[in-house]
Amino acid sequence: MIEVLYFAWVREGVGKAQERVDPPAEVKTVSDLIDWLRHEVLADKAKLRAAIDQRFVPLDAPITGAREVAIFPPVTGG
Amino acid sequence: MIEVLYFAWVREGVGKAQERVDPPAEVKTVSDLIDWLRHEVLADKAKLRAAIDQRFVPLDAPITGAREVAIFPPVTGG
Amino acid sequence: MIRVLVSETPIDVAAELEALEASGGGAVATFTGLVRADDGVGELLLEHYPGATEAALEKLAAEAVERWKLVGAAIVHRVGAMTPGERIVFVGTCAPHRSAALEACSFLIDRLKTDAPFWKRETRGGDASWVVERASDHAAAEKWR
Amino acid sequence: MIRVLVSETPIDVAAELEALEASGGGAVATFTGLVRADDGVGELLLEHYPGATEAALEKLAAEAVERWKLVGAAIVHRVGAMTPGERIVFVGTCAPHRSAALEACSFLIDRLKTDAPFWKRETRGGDASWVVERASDHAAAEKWR
Repeated sequence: MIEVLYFAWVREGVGKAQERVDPPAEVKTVSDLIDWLRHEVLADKAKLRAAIDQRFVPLDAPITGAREVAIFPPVTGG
Repeated sequence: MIEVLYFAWVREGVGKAQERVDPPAEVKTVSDLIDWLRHEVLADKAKLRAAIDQRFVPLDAPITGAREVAIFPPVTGG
Repeated sequence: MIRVLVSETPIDVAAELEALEASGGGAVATFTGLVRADDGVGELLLEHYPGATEAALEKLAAEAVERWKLVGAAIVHRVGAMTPGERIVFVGTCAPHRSAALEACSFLIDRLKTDAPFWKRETRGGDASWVVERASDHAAAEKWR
Repeated sequence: MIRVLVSETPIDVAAELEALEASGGGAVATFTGLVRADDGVGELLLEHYPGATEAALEKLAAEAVERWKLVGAAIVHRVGAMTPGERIVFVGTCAPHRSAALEACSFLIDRLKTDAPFWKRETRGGDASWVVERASDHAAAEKWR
Protein backbone atom coordinates (compact mmCIF):
# COMPACT_ATOMS: atom_id res chain seq x y z
CA MET A 1 0.00 0.00 0.00
CA ILE A 2 1.22 3.50 -0.88
CA GLU A 3 -0.02 6.77 0.59
CA VAL A 4 -0.22 9.27 -2.29
CA LEU A 5 -0.23 12.99 -1.33
CA TYR A 6 -1.22 15.92 -3.54
CA PHE A 7 -0.44 19.61 -3.12
CA ALA A 8 -1.51 22.99 -4.54
CA TRP A 9 -3.40 22.83 -7.88
CA VAL A 10 -2.69 19.11 -8.16
CA ARG A 11 -4.57 18.61 -4.89
CA GLU A 12 -7.42 20.84 -6.12
CA GLY A 13 -7.59 18.97 -9.45
CA VAL A 14 -7.54 15.49 -7.90
CA GLY A 15 -10.15 16.68 -5.39
CA LYS A 16 -8.40 15.25 -2.37
CA ALA A 17 -5.22 15.76 -0.39
CA GLN A 18 -4.30 12.10 -0.17
CA GLU A 19 -5.34 8.59 -1.04
CA ARG A 20 -4.20 5.06 -0.18
CA VAL A 21 -3.53 2.91 -3.23
CA ASP A 22 -2.25 -0.57 -4.01
CA PRO A 23 -0.81 -0.51 -7.53
CA PRO A 24 0.00 -3.75 -9.40
CA ALA A 25 3.61 -4.93 -9.81
CA GLU A 26 4.03 -3.46 -13.32
CA VAL A 27 3.72 0.05 -11.80
CA LYS A 28 7.43 0.55 -11.16
CA THR A 29 8.16 4.31 -11.21
CA VAL A 30 6.50 7.55 -10.10
CA SER A 31 5.66 8.13 -13.75
CA ASP A 32 3.98 4.70 -13.99
CA LEU A 33 2.03 5.51 -10.82
CA ILE A 34 0.84 8.82 -12.27
CA ASP A 35 -0.45 7.01 -15.40
CA TRP A 36 -2.08 4.28 -13.36
CA LEU A 37 -3.88 6.81 -11.08
CA ARG A 38 -5.73 8.17 -14.17
CA HIS A 39 -6.42 11.62 -12.69
CA GLU A 40 -7.03 14.14 -15.47
CA VAL A 41 -5.03 16.89 -13.68
CA LEU A 42 -1.93 14.67 -13.86
CA ALA A 43 -1.98 14.47 -17.69
CA ASP A 44 0.88 16.92 -18.35
CA LYS A 45 3.83 15.38 -16.50
CA ALA A 46 6.15 18.24 -17.47
CA LYS A 47 4.29 20.31 -14.92
CA LEU A 48 4.66 17.76 -12.12
CA ARG A 49 7.29 17.16 -9.47
CA ALA A 50 7.46 14.32 -6.94
CA ALA A 51 8.85 13.12 -3.64
CA ILE A 52 9.21 9.59 -2.30
CA ASP A 53 9.11 9.30 1.47
CA GLN A 54 9.59 13.08 1.68
CA ARG A 55 12.66 13.22 -0.57
CA PHE A 56 12.51 15.02 -3.94
CA VAL A 57 12.96 12.57 -6.84
CA PRO A 58 12.73 12.66 -10.64
CA LEU A 59 9.56 11.14 -12.12
CA ASP A 60 11.45 8.06 -13.37
CA ALA A 61 12.46 7.12 -9.81
CA PRO A 62 11.42 3.59 -8.79
CA ILE A 63 8.69 3.38 -6.15
CA THR A 64 9.79 0.00 -4.85
CA GLY A 65 9.31 -0.02 -1.08
CA ALA A 66 7.87 3.49 -1.01
CA ARG A 67 5.39 4.21 1.76
CA GLU A 68 4.58 7.77 0.72
CA VAL A 69 4.63 9.34 -2.73
CA ALA A 70 3.84 13.04 -3.12
CA ILE A 71 2.88 14.61 -6.46
CA PHE A 72 2.84 18.40 -6.81
CA PRO A 73 3.63 21.41 -9.02
CA PRO A 74 7.07 23.09 -9.03
CA VAL A 75 7.60 24.84 -5.72
CA THR A 76 7.08 28.59 -5.37
CA GLY A 77 7.87 29.51 -1.77
CA GLY A 78 9.95 32.17 -0.09
CA MET B 1 42.35 81.45 9.32
CA ILE B 2 41.90 77.69 9.12
CA GLU B 3 40.21 75.51 11.68
CA VAL B 4 42.27 72.31 11.97
CA LEU B 5 40.53 69.25 13.44
CA TYR B 6 42.19 66.09 14.76
CA PHE B 7 40.64 62.67 15.38
CA ALA B 8 41.49 59.38 17.10
CA TRP B 9 45.21 58.88 17.94
CA VAL B 10 46.09 62.01 16.00
CA ARG B 11 43.90 64.02 18.37
CA GLU B 12 45.44 62.24 21.36
CA GLY B 13 48.97 62.89 20.07
CA VAL B 14 48.37 66.56 19.27
CA GLY B 15 46.71 66.91 22.65
CA LYS B 16 43.70 68.82 21.39
CA ALA B 17 40.68 68.22 19.13
CA GLN B 18 41.06 71.41 17.14
CA GLU B 19 43.07 74.58 16.73
CA ARG B 20 42.73 77.78 14.74
CA VAL B 21 45.81 78.58 12.64
CA ASP B 22 46.91 81.20 10.11
CA PRO B 23 49.60 79.61 7.94
CA PRO B 24 51.79 81.79 5.66
CA ALA B 25 51.23 81.86 1.90
CA GLU B 26 53.91 79.24 1.13
CA VAL B 27 51.81 76.61 2.94
CA LYS B 28 49.84 75.49 -0.11
CA THR B 29 48.75 71.88 0.47
CA VAL B 30 47.52 69.69 3.31
CA SER B 31 50.99 68.15 3.36
CA ASP B 32 52.59 71.60 3.69
CA LEU B 33 50.18 72.38 6.51
CA ILE B 34 51.11 69.17 8.34
CA ASP B 35 54.84 70.09 8.10
CA TRP B 36 54.17 73.65 9.21
CA LEU B 37 52.10 72.53 12.24
CA ARG B 38 55.21 70.69 13.61
CA HIS B 39 53.27 68.21 15.76
CA GLU B 40 55.40 65.14 16.45
CA VAL B 41 52.45 62.75 16.00
CA LEU B 42 52.08 63.97 12.39
CA ALA B 43 55.61 62.89 11.40
CA ASP B 44 54.67 59.75 9.44
CA LYS B 45 52.37 61.07 6.73
CA ALA B 46 51.77 57.58 5.29
CA LYS B 47 49.57 56.97 8.33
CA LEU B 48 47.52 60.14 7.86
CA ARG B 49 44.36 60.94 5.93
CA ALA B 50 42.69 64.32 5.49
CA ALA B 51 39.52 66.17 4.65
CA ILE B 52 39.01 69.75 3.50
CA ASP B 53 35.69 71.31 4.45
CA GLN B 54 34.42 67.81 5.31
CA ARG B 55 35.40 66.18 2.00
CA PHE B 56 38.09 63.47 1.88
CA VAL B 57 41.15 64.62 -0.08
CA PRO B 58 44.67 63.34 -0.80
CA LEU B 59 47.44 65.00 1.21
CA ASP B 60 48.67 66.94 -1.84
CA ALA B 61 45.32 68.73 -2.18
CA PRO B 62 45.61 72.54 -2.13
CA ILE B 63 44.19 74.25 0.94
CA THR B 64 43.42 77.50 -0.85
CA GLY B 65 40.18 78.91 0.55
CA ALA B 66 39.76 76.07 3.04
CA ARG B 67 37.89 76.94 6.23
CA GLU B 68 38.28 73.53 7.87
CA VAL B 69 41.03 70.94 7.46
CA ALA B 70 40.76 67.61 9.30
CA ILE B 71 43.75 65.32 9.87
CA PHE B 72 43.17 61.76 11.06
CA PRO B 73 44.19 58.09 10.78
CA PRO B 74 42.65 55.73 8.19
CA VAL B 75 39.01 55.10 9.12
CA THR B 76 37.97 51.91 10.93
CA GLY B 77 34.20 52.08 11.42
CA GLY B 78 31.33 49.70 10.82
CA MET C 1 22.44 27.51 16.54
CA ILE C 2 20.13 26.25 13.82
CA ARG C 3 16.53 27.34 13.99
CA VAL C 4 13.83 26.23 11.57
CA LEU C 5 10.20 27.15 12.03
CA VAL C 6 7.19 26.72 9.73
CA SER C 7 4.12 28.25 11.27
CA GLU C 8 0.82 30.04 10.68
CA THR C 9 1.82 32.62 13.30
CA PRO C 10 3.16 36.03 12.18
CA ILE C 11 6.98 36.13 12.12
CA ASP C 12 8.54 37.98 15.06
CA VAL C 13 11.67 39.37 13.40
CA ALA C 14 12.87 41.21 16.51
CA ALA C 15 12.93 37.96 18.49
CA GLU C 16 14.62 36.10 15.62
CA LEU C 17 17.27 38.80 15.33
CA GLU C 18 17.99 38.72 19.03
CA ALA C 19 18.42 34.95 18.99
CA LEU C 20 20.87 35.26 16.07
CA GLU C 21 22.80 38.03 17.82
CA ALA C 22 23.08 35.83 20.90
CA SER C 23 24.59 32.96 18.87
CA GLY C 24 28.12 34.34 19.26
CA GLY C 25 29.32 36.05 16.05
CA GLY C 26 29.87 39.73 15.42
CA ALA C 27 28.07 39.83 12.05
CA VAL C 28 24.36 39.22 11.51
CA ALA C 29 22.65 39.30 8.09
CA THR C 30 18.94 38.90 7.46
CA PHE C 31 16.48 38.75 4.60
CA THR C 32 12.75 39.28 5.03
CA GLY C 33 10.20 38.67 2.27
CA LEU C 34 6.87 40.46 2.44
CA VAL C 35 3.58 39.89 0.63
CA ARG C 36 3.66 42.57 -2.07
CA ALA C 37 0.99 45.19 -1.73
CA ASP C 38 1.46 46.73 -5.17
CA ASP C 39 0.20 44.17 -7.69
CA GLY C 40 -3.45 43.79 -6.76
CA VAL C 41 -3.08 40.75 -4.50
CA GLY C 42 -5.67 40.80 -1.73
CA GLU C 43 -4.72 37.51 -0.08
CA LEU C 44 -1.82 35.11 -0.27
CA LEU C 45 -2.16 31.47 0.74
CA LEU C 46 0.97 29.44 1.45
CA GLU C 47 0.59 25.66 1.28
CA HIS C 48 3.41 23.32 2.24
CA TYR C 49 4.30 19.65 2.70
CA PRO C 50 4.45 19.16 6.47
CA GLY C 51 7.47 17.15 7.55
CA ALA C 52 9.21 17.38 4.18
CA THR C 53 9.33 21.17 4.47
CA GLU C 54 11.05 21.19 7.83
CA ALA C 55 13.49 18.51 6.67
CA ALA C 56 14.36 20.54 3.55
CA LEU C 57 14.91 23.71 5.57
CA GLU C 58 17.02 21.93 8.22
CA LYS C 59 19.19 20.49 5.46
CA LEU C 60 19.62 23.90 3.84
CA ALA C 61 20.51 25.57 7.14
CA ALA C 62 23.02 22.83 7.97
CA GLU C 63 24.62 23.21 4.53
CA ALA C 64 25.01 26.98 5.08
CA VAL C 65 26.47 26.50 8.57
CA GLU C 66 29.01 24.02 7.22
CA ARG C 67 29.96 25.99 4.10
CA TRP C 68 30.32 29.44 5.70
CA LYS C 69 31.27 28.33 9.25
CA LEU C 70 28.24 30.12 10.67
CA VAL C 71 27.56 30.24 14.39
CA GLY C 72 23.85 30.77 13.75
CA ALA C 73 21.30 30.19 10.99
CA ALA C 74 17.54 30.73 11.12
CA ILE C 75 14.83 30.03 8.57
CA VAL C 76 11.30 30.99 9.53
CA HIS C 77 8.53 30.53 6.97
CA ARG C 78 4.93 31.55 7.34
CA VAL C 79 2.21 29.26 5.97
CA GLY C 80 -1.55 29.65 5.66
CA ALA C 81 -3.40 32.84 4.72
CA MET C 82 -1.78 36.26 4.82
CA THR C 83 -2.38 39.77 3.49
CA PRO C 84 -0.18 42.37 1.73
CA GLY C 85 2.62 43.76 3.87
CA GLU C 86 2.83 40.66 6.07
CA ARG C 87 6.10 38.73 6.34
CA ILE C 88 6.23 35.46 4.38
CA VAL C 89 9.78 34.44 5.13
CA PHE C 90 12.73 35.42 7.30
CA VAL C 91 16.23 34.05 6.94
CA GLY C 92 19.12 35.11 9.12
CA THR C 93 22.74 34.20 9.62
CA CYS C 94 25.40 34.97 12.23
CA ALA C 95 29.14 34.59 11.64
CA PRO C 96 32.41 36.02 12.91
CA HIS C 97 32.82 38.04 9.67
CA ARG C 98 30.41 39.98 7.51
CA SER C 99 31.13 38.40 4.14
CA ALA C 100 30.25 34.94 5.47
CA ALA C 101 27.01 36.17 7.06
CA LEU C 102 25.94 38.10 3.95
CA GLU C 103 26.78 35.37 1.43
CA ALA C 104 25.14 32.64 3.49
CA CYS C 105 22.02 34.78 3.83
CA SER C 106 21.78 35.14 0.02
CA PHE C 107 22.40 31.42 -0.37
CA LEU C 108 19.61 30.50 2.06
CA ILE C 109 16.93 32.62 0.42
CA ASP C 110 17.98 31.67 -3.13
CA ARG C 111 17.97 27.95 -2.41
CA LEU C 112 14.83 28.07 -0.28
CA LYS C 113 12.94 29.30 -3.37
CA THR C 114 13.67 26.08 -5.26
CA ASP C 115 14.43 23.45 -2.61
CA ALA C 116 11.55 23.63 -0.14
CA PRO C 117 8.01 22.41 -0.81
CA PHE C 118 5.96 25.60 -0.55
CA TRP C 119 3.27 26.74 -2.96
CA LYS C 120 1.77 30.22 -3.19
CA ARG C 121 -1.80 30.94 -4.20
CA GLU C 122 -2.72 34.56 -4.86
CA THR C 123 -6.23 35.96 -4.73
CA ARG C 124 -6.94 39.09 -6.78
CA GLY C 125 -10.47 40.50 -6.67
CA GLY C 126 -12.01 37.11 -5.93
CA ASP C 127 -9.92 35.14 -8.48
CA ALA C 128 -7.44 32.70 -7.00
CA SER C 129 -4.43 31.48 -8.98
CA TRP C 130 -1.37 29.40 -8.11
CA VAL C 131 1.93 31.18 -8.62
CA VAL C 132 4.02 29.71 -11.45
CA GLU C 133 7.69 28.87 -10.87
CA ARG C 134 10.20 31.41 -12.16
CA ALA C 135 13.24 30.58 -14.27
CA SER C 136 15.14 33.37 -12.50
CA ASP C 137 14.70 31.56 -9.19
CA HIS C 138 16.33 28.46 -10.64
CA ALA C 139 19.19 30.52 -12.06
CA ALA C 140 19.72 32.16 -8.64
CA ALA C 141 19.72 28.77 -6.88
CA GLU C 142 22.09 27.23 -9.46
CA LYS C 143 24.83 29.76 -8.86
CA TRP C 144 25.43 28.21 -5.41
CA ARG C 145 25.97 24.64 -6.73
CA MET D 1 13.12 56.48 2.08
CA ILE D 2 16.68 57.26 3.10
CA ARG D 3 17.48 57.22 6.79
CA VAL D 4 20.86 58.07 8.28
CA LEU D 5 21.44 58.25 11.99
CA VAL D 6 24.65 58.60 14.01
CA SER D 7 23.93 58.46 17.71
CA GLU D 8 25.15 57.45 21.15
CA THR D 9 21.82 55.71 21.74
CA PRO D 10 21.56 51.90 21.37
CA ILE D 11 20.30 50.87 17.92
CA ASP D 12 16.64 49.78 17.85
CA VAL D 13 16.77 47.20 15.04
CA ALA D 14 13.09 46.28 15.35
CA ALA D 15 12.05 49.88 14.71
CA GLU D 16 14.54 50.22 11.84
CA LEU D 17 13.25 47.02 10.24
CA GLU D 18 9.65 48.15 10.48
CA ALA D 19 10.47 51.48 8.84
CA LEU D 20 12.22 49.64 5.98
CA GLU D 21 9.31 47.21 5.58
CA ALA D 22 6.94 50.18 5.36
CA SER D 23 8.96 51.75 2.53
CA GLY D 24 7.09 49.78 -0.11
CA GLY D 25 9.17 46.87 -1.46
CA GLY D 26 8.70 43.15 -0.91
CA ALA D 27 12.35 42.38 -0.07
CA VAL D 28 14.23 43.66 2.97
CA ALA D 29 17.89 42.86 3.69
CA THR D 30 19.82 43.91 6.78
CA PHE D 31 23.28 43.70 8.25
CA THR D 32 24.04 44.26 11.93
CA GLY D 33 27.56 44.50 13.35
CA LEU D 34 28.11 43.74 17.03
CA VAL D 35 30.99 44.46 19.37
CA ARG D 36 32.82 41.12 19.50
CA ALA D 37 32.75 39.48 22.87
CA ASP D 38 35.35 36.86 22.09
CA ASP D 39 38.70 38.62 21.77
CA GLY D 40 39.17 40.14 25.19
CA VAL D 41 37.72 43.56 24.43
CA GLY D 42 36.07 45.07 27.49
CA GLU D 43 35.04 48.38 25.96
CA LEU D 44 34.83 49.82 22.48
CA LEU D 45 34.88 53.55 21.85
CA LEU D 46 33.66 54.89 18.51
CA GLU D 47 34.86 58.36 17.57
CA HIS D 48 33.59 60.15 14.47
CA TYR D 49 33.72 63.44 12.55
CA PRO D 50 30.37 65.10 13.20
CA GLY D 51 28.84 66.57 10.07
CA ALA D 52 31.25 64.81 7.71
CA THR D 53 30.05 61.41 8.92
CA GLU D 54 26.40 62.11 8.22
CA ALA D 55 27.27 63.58 4.81
CA ALA D 56 29.33 60.49 3.90
CA LEU D 57 26.54 58.12 4.95
CA GLU D 58 23.87 60.13 3.10
CA LYS D 59 25.98 60.00 -0.04
CA LEU D 60 26.50 56.25 0.30
CA ALA D 61 22.78 55.61 0.86
CA ALA D 62 21.85 57.79 -2.12
CA GLU D 63 24.33 55.91 -4.31
CA ALA D 64 22.81 52.56 -3.28
CA VAL D 65 19.25 53.79 -3.89
CA GLU D 66 20.21 55.00 -7.36
CA ARG D 67 22.25 51.95 -8.35
CA TRP D 68 19.84 49.24 -7.15
CA LYS D 69 16.58 51.19 -7.47
CA LEU D 70 15.86 50.75 -3.79
CA VAL D 71 12.69 52.04 -2.19
CA GLY D 72 14.40 52.23 1.19
CA ALA D 73 17.91 52.45 2.64
CA ALA D 74 18.92 52.92 6.26
CA ILE D 75 22.34 53.36 7.87
CA VAL D 76 22.43 53.66 11.64
CA HIS D 77 25.80 53.90 13.37
CA ARG D 78 26.45 53.95 17.07
CA VAL D 79 29.17 56.26 18.45
CA GLY D 80 30.64 56.69 21.93
CA ALA D 81 31.33 53.93 24.42
CA MET D 82 29.88 50.44 24.10
CA THR D 83 30.44 46.95 25.46
CA PRO D 84 30.69 43.46 23.89
CA GLY D 85 27.45 42.23 22.35
CA GLU D 86 26.12 45.73 21.67
CA ARG D 87 25.22 46.80 18.13
CA ILE D 88 27.75 49.11 16.44
CA VAL D 89 26.12 49.43 13.04
CA PHE D 90 22.91 48.53 11.24
CA VAL D 91 22.37 48.81 7.51
CA GLY D 92 19.15 47.89 5.79
CA THR D 93 17.70 48.00 2.31
CA CYS D 94 14.25 47.52 0.80
CA ALA D 95 13.61 46.79 -2.88
CA PRO D 96 11.01 45.10 -5.07
CA HIS D 97 13.33 42.10 -5.58
CA ARG D 98 15.63 40.19 -3.29
CA SER D 99 18.84 40.34 -5.31
CA ALA D 100 18.76 44.17 -5.32
CA ALA D 101 18.10 44.34 -1.58
CA LEU D 102 20.84 41.81 -0.75
CA GLU D 103 23.51 43.26 -3.04
CA ALA D 104 22.83 46.83 -1.93
CA CYS D 105 23.08 45.74 1.71
CA SER D 106 26.53 44.22 1.09
CA PHE D 107 27.57 47.34 -0.81
CA LEU D 108 26.52 49.64 2.04
CA ILE D 109 28.42 47.81 4.77
CA ASP D 110 31.52 47.24 2.60
CA ARG D 111 31.76 50.89 1.56
CA LEU D 112 30.87 52.24 4.99
CA LYS D 113 34.00 50.56 6.35
CA THR D 114 36.27 52.69 4.13
CA ASP D 115 34.23 55.77 3.24
CA ALA D 116 32.90 57.10 6.55
CA PRO D 117 35.00 58.86 9.21
CA PHE D 118 34.70 56.52 12.19
CA TRP D 119 37.55 55.33 14.39
CA LYS D 120 37.42 52.45 16.86
CA ARG D 121 39.39 52.32 20.09
CA GLU D 122 39.41 49.02 21.95
CA THR D 123 40.14 48.61 25.64
CA ARG D 124 41.51 45.26 26.82
CA GLY D 125 42.24 44.86 30.51
CA GLY D 126 42.92 48.56 30.98
CA ASP D 127 45.02 49.00 27.79
CA ALA D 128 43.41 51.13 25.08
CA SER D 129 44.48 50.86 21.44
CA TRP D 130 43.15 52.33 18.22
CA VAL D 131 42.07 49.75 15.67
CA VAL D 132 44.27 49.62 12.55
CA GLU D 133 42.70 49.70 9.08
CA ARG D 134 42.40 46.36 7.34
CA ALA D 135 43.51 45.68 3.77
CA SER D 136 40.59 43.26 3.39
CA ASP D 137 38.15 46.12 4.02
CA HIS D 138 39.67 48.07 1.16
CA ALA D 139 39.49 45.04 -1.12
CA ALA D 140 35.81 44.56 -0.21
CA ALA D 141 35.02 48.22 -0.88
CA GLU D 142 36.93 48.21 -4.18
CA LYS D 143 34.84 45.44 -5.70
CA TRP D 144 31.87 47.85 -5.88
CA ARG D 145 33.76 50.55 -7.88
